[in-house]
Amino acid sequence: MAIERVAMEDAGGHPTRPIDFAGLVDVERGAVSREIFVSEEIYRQELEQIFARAWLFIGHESQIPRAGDFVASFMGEESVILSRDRGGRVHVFLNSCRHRGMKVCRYDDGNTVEFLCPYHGWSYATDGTLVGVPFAKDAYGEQLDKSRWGLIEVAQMESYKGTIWATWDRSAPPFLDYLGGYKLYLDLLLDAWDGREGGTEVIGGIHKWLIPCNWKFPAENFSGDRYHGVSHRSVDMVGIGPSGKGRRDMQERNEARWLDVTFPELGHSMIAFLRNHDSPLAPAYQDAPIVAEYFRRCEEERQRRRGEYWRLFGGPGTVFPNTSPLARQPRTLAVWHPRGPHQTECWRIYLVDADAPAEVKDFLRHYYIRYSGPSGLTEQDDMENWNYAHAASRGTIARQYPYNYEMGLGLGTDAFEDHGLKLPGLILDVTQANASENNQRGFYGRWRHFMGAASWSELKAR
Amino acid sequence: MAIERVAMEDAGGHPTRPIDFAGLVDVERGAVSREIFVSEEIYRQELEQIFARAWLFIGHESQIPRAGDFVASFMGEESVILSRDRGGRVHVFLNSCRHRGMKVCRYDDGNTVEFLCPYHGWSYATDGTLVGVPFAKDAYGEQLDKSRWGLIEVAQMESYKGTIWATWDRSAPPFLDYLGGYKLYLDLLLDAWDGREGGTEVIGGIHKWLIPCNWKFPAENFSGDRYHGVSHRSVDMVGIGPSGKGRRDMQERNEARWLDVTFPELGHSMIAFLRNHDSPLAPAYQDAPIVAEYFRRCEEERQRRRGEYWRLFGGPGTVFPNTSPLARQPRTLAVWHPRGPHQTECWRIYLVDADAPAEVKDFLRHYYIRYSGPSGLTEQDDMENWNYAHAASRGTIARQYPYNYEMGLGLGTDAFEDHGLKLPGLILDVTQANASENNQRGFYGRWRHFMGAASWSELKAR
Amino acid sequence: MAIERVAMEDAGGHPTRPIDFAGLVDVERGAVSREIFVSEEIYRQELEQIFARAWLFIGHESQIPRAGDFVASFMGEESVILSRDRGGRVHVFLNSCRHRGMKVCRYDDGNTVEFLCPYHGWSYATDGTLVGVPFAKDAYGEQLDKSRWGLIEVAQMESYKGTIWATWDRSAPPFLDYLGGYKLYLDLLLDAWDGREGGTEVIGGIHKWLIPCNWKFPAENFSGDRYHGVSHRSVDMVGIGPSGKGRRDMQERNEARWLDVTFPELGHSMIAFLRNHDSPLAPAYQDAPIVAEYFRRCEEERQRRRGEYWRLFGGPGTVFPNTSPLARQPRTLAVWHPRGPHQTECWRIYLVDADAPAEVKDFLRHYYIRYSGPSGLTEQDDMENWNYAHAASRGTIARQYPYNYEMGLGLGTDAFEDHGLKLPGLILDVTQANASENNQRGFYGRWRHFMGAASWSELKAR
Amino acid sequence: MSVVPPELARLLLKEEVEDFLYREAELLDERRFEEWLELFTEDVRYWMPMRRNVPADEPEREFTREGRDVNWFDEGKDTLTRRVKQIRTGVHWAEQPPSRICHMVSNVQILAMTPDGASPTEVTVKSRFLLYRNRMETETDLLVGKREDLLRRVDGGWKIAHRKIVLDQSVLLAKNLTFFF
Amino acid sequence: MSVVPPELARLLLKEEVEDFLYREAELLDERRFEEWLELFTEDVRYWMPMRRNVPADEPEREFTREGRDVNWFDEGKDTLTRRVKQIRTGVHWAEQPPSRICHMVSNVQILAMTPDGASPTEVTVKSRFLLYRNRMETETDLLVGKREDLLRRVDGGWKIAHRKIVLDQSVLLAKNLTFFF
Amino acid sequence: MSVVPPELARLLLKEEVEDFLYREAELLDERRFEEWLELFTEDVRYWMPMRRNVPADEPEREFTREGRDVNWFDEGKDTLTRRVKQIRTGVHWAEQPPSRICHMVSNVQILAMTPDGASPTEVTVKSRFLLYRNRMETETDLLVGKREDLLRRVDGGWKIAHRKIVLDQSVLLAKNLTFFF
Ligand code: FES
Ligand code: FES
Ligand code: FES
Ligand SMILES: [Fe+3]
Ligand SMILES: [Fe+3]
Ligand SMILES: [Fe+3]
Repeated sequence: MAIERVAMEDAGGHPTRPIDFAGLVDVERGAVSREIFVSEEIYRQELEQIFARAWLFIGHESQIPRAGDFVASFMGEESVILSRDRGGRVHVFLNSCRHRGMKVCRYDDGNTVEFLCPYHGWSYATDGTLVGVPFAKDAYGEQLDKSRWGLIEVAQMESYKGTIWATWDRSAPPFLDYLGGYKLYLDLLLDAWDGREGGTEVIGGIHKWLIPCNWKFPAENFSGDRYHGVSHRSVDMVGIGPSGKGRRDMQERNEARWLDVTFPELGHSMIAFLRNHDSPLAPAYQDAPIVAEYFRRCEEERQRRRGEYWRLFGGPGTVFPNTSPLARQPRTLAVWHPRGPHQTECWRIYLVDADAPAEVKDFLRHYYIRYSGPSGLTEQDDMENWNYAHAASRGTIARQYPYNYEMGLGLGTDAFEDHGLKLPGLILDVTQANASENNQRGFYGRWRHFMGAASWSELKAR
Repeated sequence: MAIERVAMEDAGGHPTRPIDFAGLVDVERGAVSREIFVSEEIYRQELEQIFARAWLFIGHESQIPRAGDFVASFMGEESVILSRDRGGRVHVFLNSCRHRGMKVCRYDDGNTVEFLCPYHGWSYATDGTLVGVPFAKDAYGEQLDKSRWGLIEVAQMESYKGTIWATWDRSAPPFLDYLGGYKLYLDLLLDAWDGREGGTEVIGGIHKWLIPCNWKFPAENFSGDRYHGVSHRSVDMVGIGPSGKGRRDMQERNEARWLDVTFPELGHSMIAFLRNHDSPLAPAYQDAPIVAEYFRRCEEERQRRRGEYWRLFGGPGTVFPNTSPLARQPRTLAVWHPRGPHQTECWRIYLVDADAPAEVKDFLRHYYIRYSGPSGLTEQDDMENWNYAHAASRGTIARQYPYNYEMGLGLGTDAFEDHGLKLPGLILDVTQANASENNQRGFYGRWRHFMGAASWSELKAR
Repeated sequence: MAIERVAMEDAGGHPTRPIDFAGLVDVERGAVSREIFVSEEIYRQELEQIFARAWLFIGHESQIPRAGDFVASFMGEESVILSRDRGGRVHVFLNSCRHRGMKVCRYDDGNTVEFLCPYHGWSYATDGTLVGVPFAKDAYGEQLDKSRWGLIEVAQMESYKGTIWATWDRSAPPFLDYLGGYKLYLDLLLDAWDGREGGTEVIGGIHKWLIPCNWKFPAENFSGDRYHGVSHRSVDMVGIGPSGKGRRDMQERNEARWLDVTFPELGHSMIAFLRNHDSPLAPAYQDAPIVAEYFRRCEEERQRRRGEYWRLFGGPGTVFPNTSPLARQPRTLAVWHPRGPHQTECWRIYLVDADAPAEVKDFLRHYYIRYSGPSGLTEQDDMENWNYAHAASRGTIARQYPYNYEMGLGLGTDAFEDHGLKLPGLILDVTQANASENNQRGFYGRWRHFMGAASWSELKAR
Repeated sequence: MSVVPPELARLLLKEEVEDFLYREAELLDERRFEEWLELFTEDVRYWMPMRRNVPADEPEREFTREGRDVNWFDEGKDTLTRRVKQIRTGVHWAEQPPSRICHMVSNVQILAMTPDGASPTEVTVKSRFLLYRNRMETETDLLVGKREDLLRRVDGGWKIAHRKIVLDQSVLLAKNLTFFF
Repeated sequence: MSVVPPELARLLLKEEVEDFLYREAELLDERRFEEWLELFTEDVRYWMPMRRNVPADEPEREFTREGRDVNWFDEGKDTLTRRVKQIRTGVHWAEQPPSRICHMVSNVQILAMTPDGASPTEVTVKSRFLLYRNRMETETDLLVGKREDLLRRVDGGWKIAHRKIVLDQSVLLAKNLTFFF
Repeated sequence: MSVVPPELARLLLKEEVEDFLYREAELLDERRFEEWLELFTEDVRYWMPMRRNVPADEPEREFTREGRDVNWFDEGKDTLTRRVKQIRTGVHWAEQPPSRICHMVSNVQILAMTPDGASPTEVTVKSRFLLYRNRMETETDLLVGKREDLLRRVDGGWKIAHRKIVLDQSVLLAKNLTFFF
């Protein structure tokens, strides 16, 4: 539905002097200005340069199994509808009537035959078509071309292993190109634990909550912050792991190489672990025999299915800009919806192997609840730190001092190999170093591309 | 009190690139950008271009019958005092002390001999004159010219059939010119039901409440939205009309022509009904004999007094920019005070024939309470729709898609005549069509004039 | 720690057309535009032009007697730490980690060996040095130069008679030059009542509260508003003074010359009283013998110590921009921290002679509580007036009308002498006039310098 | 049957009245509106005045008048019933999806009893309320004030014969009043 | 006269104390300040400390001290009386027009009785309060916290001999305190 | 010993339950968390569901399910205990400095007793809460809703065997839940 845009910056009203993003984000020297977190004007431009152009996570197929099912989601600040039409095709629409903009879908989820606008009664089919217009013939005659006034649909939408992604930009590359080599790592979240493709599902109940910080604090933290152990010291002392100790059973970390993986030209990153090729897997979940047995079997399966790749384990990561897979247990997917420069609405979805035994699902559900989200013992302290890191960066003086991203500056290889196993991405082995900021630099480098680029043709060029 | 203005846009600070209002408001094609509802910068300019220049409704003479009576009101965002001085003359003042700006009138209404500023004690007579200045001689000597420091009074003020209007712009045309041909329709609200001139009064208690939407949503809705029946379907089902059915007794609509009346060059509009010249009036208020009898007599009276014009009945309308008469029962006058781009303070005044019997006034009072305002069964749903129509229009993508105002595009006549009865305005008969958006286009067309015009000489030229 | 600044106005984003401050602040004619109180843009520039360059009050030595003691304070909007390092040296730091900006000191006061950042664990010694960096060697190797990443320290800090002041601008003059001739008046607050240098201490408990007005309302009011007696009429009627009558014992005012003292080239002002050279001091605090006796002795002492200067008594004043000494009883020091153009966080510190008897301290403490702050009978009404003076000045029309500062315009001498006693500053004797606005004009004149000046070299030139 | 001492009788009445108000709150928050309607007499007056800012010494002008002025509510059982019916239509958009509402009731006082003594047939009850509304994503309203109820003994139970609701606001800080106090 | 069993006596005392606090709230909200003053003994201490942000293991430093530090309130009956008088002057601008105030009292607990038993002459009572203030057009404050009162039996009724008010704020989120807790 | 008449017994039970909930609130606000834990049975279920915006006629889909879905809380005593331990570590940054918290409890209703009559061993209690949190300088949260508790008589006192917390929000309007309901 191409209607020429008449937006403010064309129509005046916003300052037009270009912002010097290279000056604000100097990843080459490991310096990032605080301005990009707290400036109203930069935030406004992020909505247009990033959230109106990038591929964004919308939801999961398992949320809308039947024709007519819908779920409300967000793209940036805007409400969108994830809908499965009567023919079974999936769509993503802006949740706003074309007549006077009323929000046409007012429920979090459900099943419907149409979206009826409560203001004047225009109704839209589940495929977005404008089907009902009161007094259409008498009041509009020939004037109204219904075909031009359906719900605003995204320019591109793709379903990947159950997850649904969309973009408002028709010139954006296909989703898999957008994902690039990161696919291998995202699969660590989306594939079944035993290595079969896909096979994960969402367990009901999405955590949704508001936090007082810029959306990039959680995005960069999840992209690969191995360094904030101090934040979670209290949990390590108390012990909430599956075996009642520490934060988690560390089997994937012991006797493994710690890899910080990032794709600077894409902006995606993940923390990964590569098991030694010759070390067996330590037992885990020892307190819960059924769970322990399940994972043991899964690992065996995976080894057979994946061959050498079984050695690769995931952790937290971020798909640029604001979707964060957490590829180990508790296995979740987080979305950081921007709500102004100073606030973020967090969404948290919980994934399990669809065909795991009930006991396993229940065990992991409890683990998730005590670990993650606003009631999670671990992440409560993240919210606190992001809150006051943001707040303390807003001032006139504070803004003059860039953040420090020098850890592991200049290190890493894009030709990583281990006993013949090649892994994609700019990879830095931090087994000795414990941590680096390669992933964060990858994130902000791409952020700089997006903010400066006039179009996707420029963005693809990188 | 002409003190040369030293405001921000002269002093720098605000962006000065002109906004392309013609691009944002294309009433000729029935398209209006969402930007004009949600942009901070456009809102700021509205306060200067519209609310500082247009005639605005202030209050009603019946609120201040005696010398010394005052009522607090608003012009745009600013508190003003409607005052009747000791000589009986009516004034409208900015409610702000000239010394340090303190709000000098802190009550909603009352009777006083002066407005005493509680900060340093300057006091102003009810005609705005600065009469009291502590230590005037000792502290100020010759320096302070009291005559230059009275309360800031509006540039023009007029009282029309009990209603009081004012403007800050001395170059604005007289109120009756501002009203133009719309006078005939406004009179449907202000004249007694039996056709006598004036004779309406305000019944005590002004509804005041805040709603989360731009002020233009209610203004355009009242200007003539016959189309939002779906909004009020629940009321039609429940029945709150005078005779316990539907929303109202429809006598003025049956056997009548439905007319959408607008004055594009003025911005005023109203929904009207023109009875067939040969059809008697259906009985109404059958459940309440006294009321039924009262209206029956009023109609007879009106026929005798008004001749052919008795056939004309009013409905909701809007006097540009933000005053909405509702000329049928429940008979009210609404003002939509802007409170930032995203909020509006609604004021609702209830009018009755001053000399109607107590039973009739009481009957109508109850009808009003159950129909109108935040506790009114009907209008509760309007607030909901305006709220979320506004909210869903704020986003980066949403702003790219204009609202649709194509209904009845290009139709209507400015030489309306029915059996020899000529009616002023651009009139569209929607008896068959049920509805049009002529009135809304008239409203936004005038809005575009105001936002673009440098002065009233330009505005008069239209 | 000089890191070249990459702030928004260099990087675009903010309008750059210069604001005509001379047009907004015309102290020569006694007119000040309301814009400077309500404009977002002017406020933003105040933070940079004034609060990032002027000397600001931080705290009092008596709050941090021991090594390791710290107190949280503010400079403008930003949290700072007042710290006494292990060596006993006093420092003022921005309360923000250099790594990701986290607030490192999260308590109002206390004693510590280091400031540990709860996000990633960087820790800073009490002298600001970055001493702890987890995995420093492994993760950062040579990259991180710890010496460059300590806490951000103010450019200059000075301790004067127990009070601690600081500025972010290294080109600012020394504090005593900044104070200039005002030193004599500030000493009236900081010296013991018997005339000994210093000897005042803070009594525990700082009043902190938020008020809805621009920070300049309290700053100008305290600079010397003798004119707002009407504000406090209720207290005069009720009587809360030391002897149960009026607001205070007036001994310092009767038989004295009332002097409005201001330093236009510095921006500092104070209300002062000069006793007649030949009149003895009236007795005070008659209801409390011990207190009466204490003050009587103090006065005798002062006469001996100060000679002719004993005749000089202080009142409220303001050290530009936002620190207000109140040099008589109740003896306090107020700071008006800006919180956006429309809000101010007030801090109130209470001072007593360190070696006064307990009965005297307790008596004055009660007097302070019933007089000052949000629970003080007197100042409650100031908050109300500042609140609504500000609110009523925000509108489009209101902004067109400047405030009036004509009282005593053009009067005063900078060569004041009384029976051989010379006093510094531009002094106006208002014993007859009761009040003037010399001090306010001095304040806003200096405000205009700061807002317009590109650097301290310009500011010193005035 | 045991004779109840007068002190105990008073406590029982107090507890009965508190419980009545708590059950009413429960019916409202649980959206059991039809049962809620049954708590009112047929001739009930349900009144919520508006409030003006007037000088402290002119309190008589503060409230709009029952039965004479425009009020927020000035209802009989008929319109209360219609309001409930409207919510049940399913197309009362302002309550689709339903609001999440919490009625907190406190400071329950019995101001008068007629006849005074052990078993009154009418009691005048004053209480304070905090009404919290949250709907959709983040929409939130907080309405605080007092209620004065006249309760009448009707076949063994209590019914509300008159309710005065005093909201501690002048400009209503809510977009609409689609709920009950 | 009937002998009141001890269990009943306890309930009666509890109800008496609750009713006392509710009546006090009513006197304040109805602006009957002179009657409110009569609820206090002549030697009453009315104390509202300020609160600091300190580490969890240094709670002793959290509150400013009665009778030693600067507090929000540290009053005797004399200044309480003057505060009431000030409101009555009619020129106490911060209360012209008057604020609309609602005191919600909850969680009433009797912490101690002396002498313990049926008819104590002093009781220590803890309660929680929500104080809602709305004035002028939209000005709104919400103040929440606890009160600990020492009630003393004085010729048949209760009077407040000591009140400690714990507001759950550090920076006061209100422009002034022209009302009572 | 005196025989307690049934009406009095009911009042005593009611008062006992109210006092129990008030003491619990006191323990939480005073940060006496270990004593608070003792108020729960070993097999307690502590459940706080999330809420969806659904049509009025699909209420069954509104709440996430205990024991099956992801909830805000779905705990046993073990994790409650770990939460308390975490606060006591002194390095639980989200509670350093501690939040200032006030639990206001109101509308206490006894919905069921088993066995019914004078001395039940289990009672189902519904109440409403307002939880006010203020921390650091100006950070403030207001959480309002209902609780439904199953209280069990354990050696003379009551313990909480099951708690359901219904927060009247969908999107949580707080950055975290480092406190208890
Ligand atoms: S806004 Fe949807 S039909 Fe009018
Ligand atoms: S502000 Fe009105 S007299 Fe000063
Ligand atoms: S933010 Fe302080 S250590 Fe990272
Ligand atoms: Fe973390
Ligand atoms: Fe409508
Ligand atoms: Fe003052």
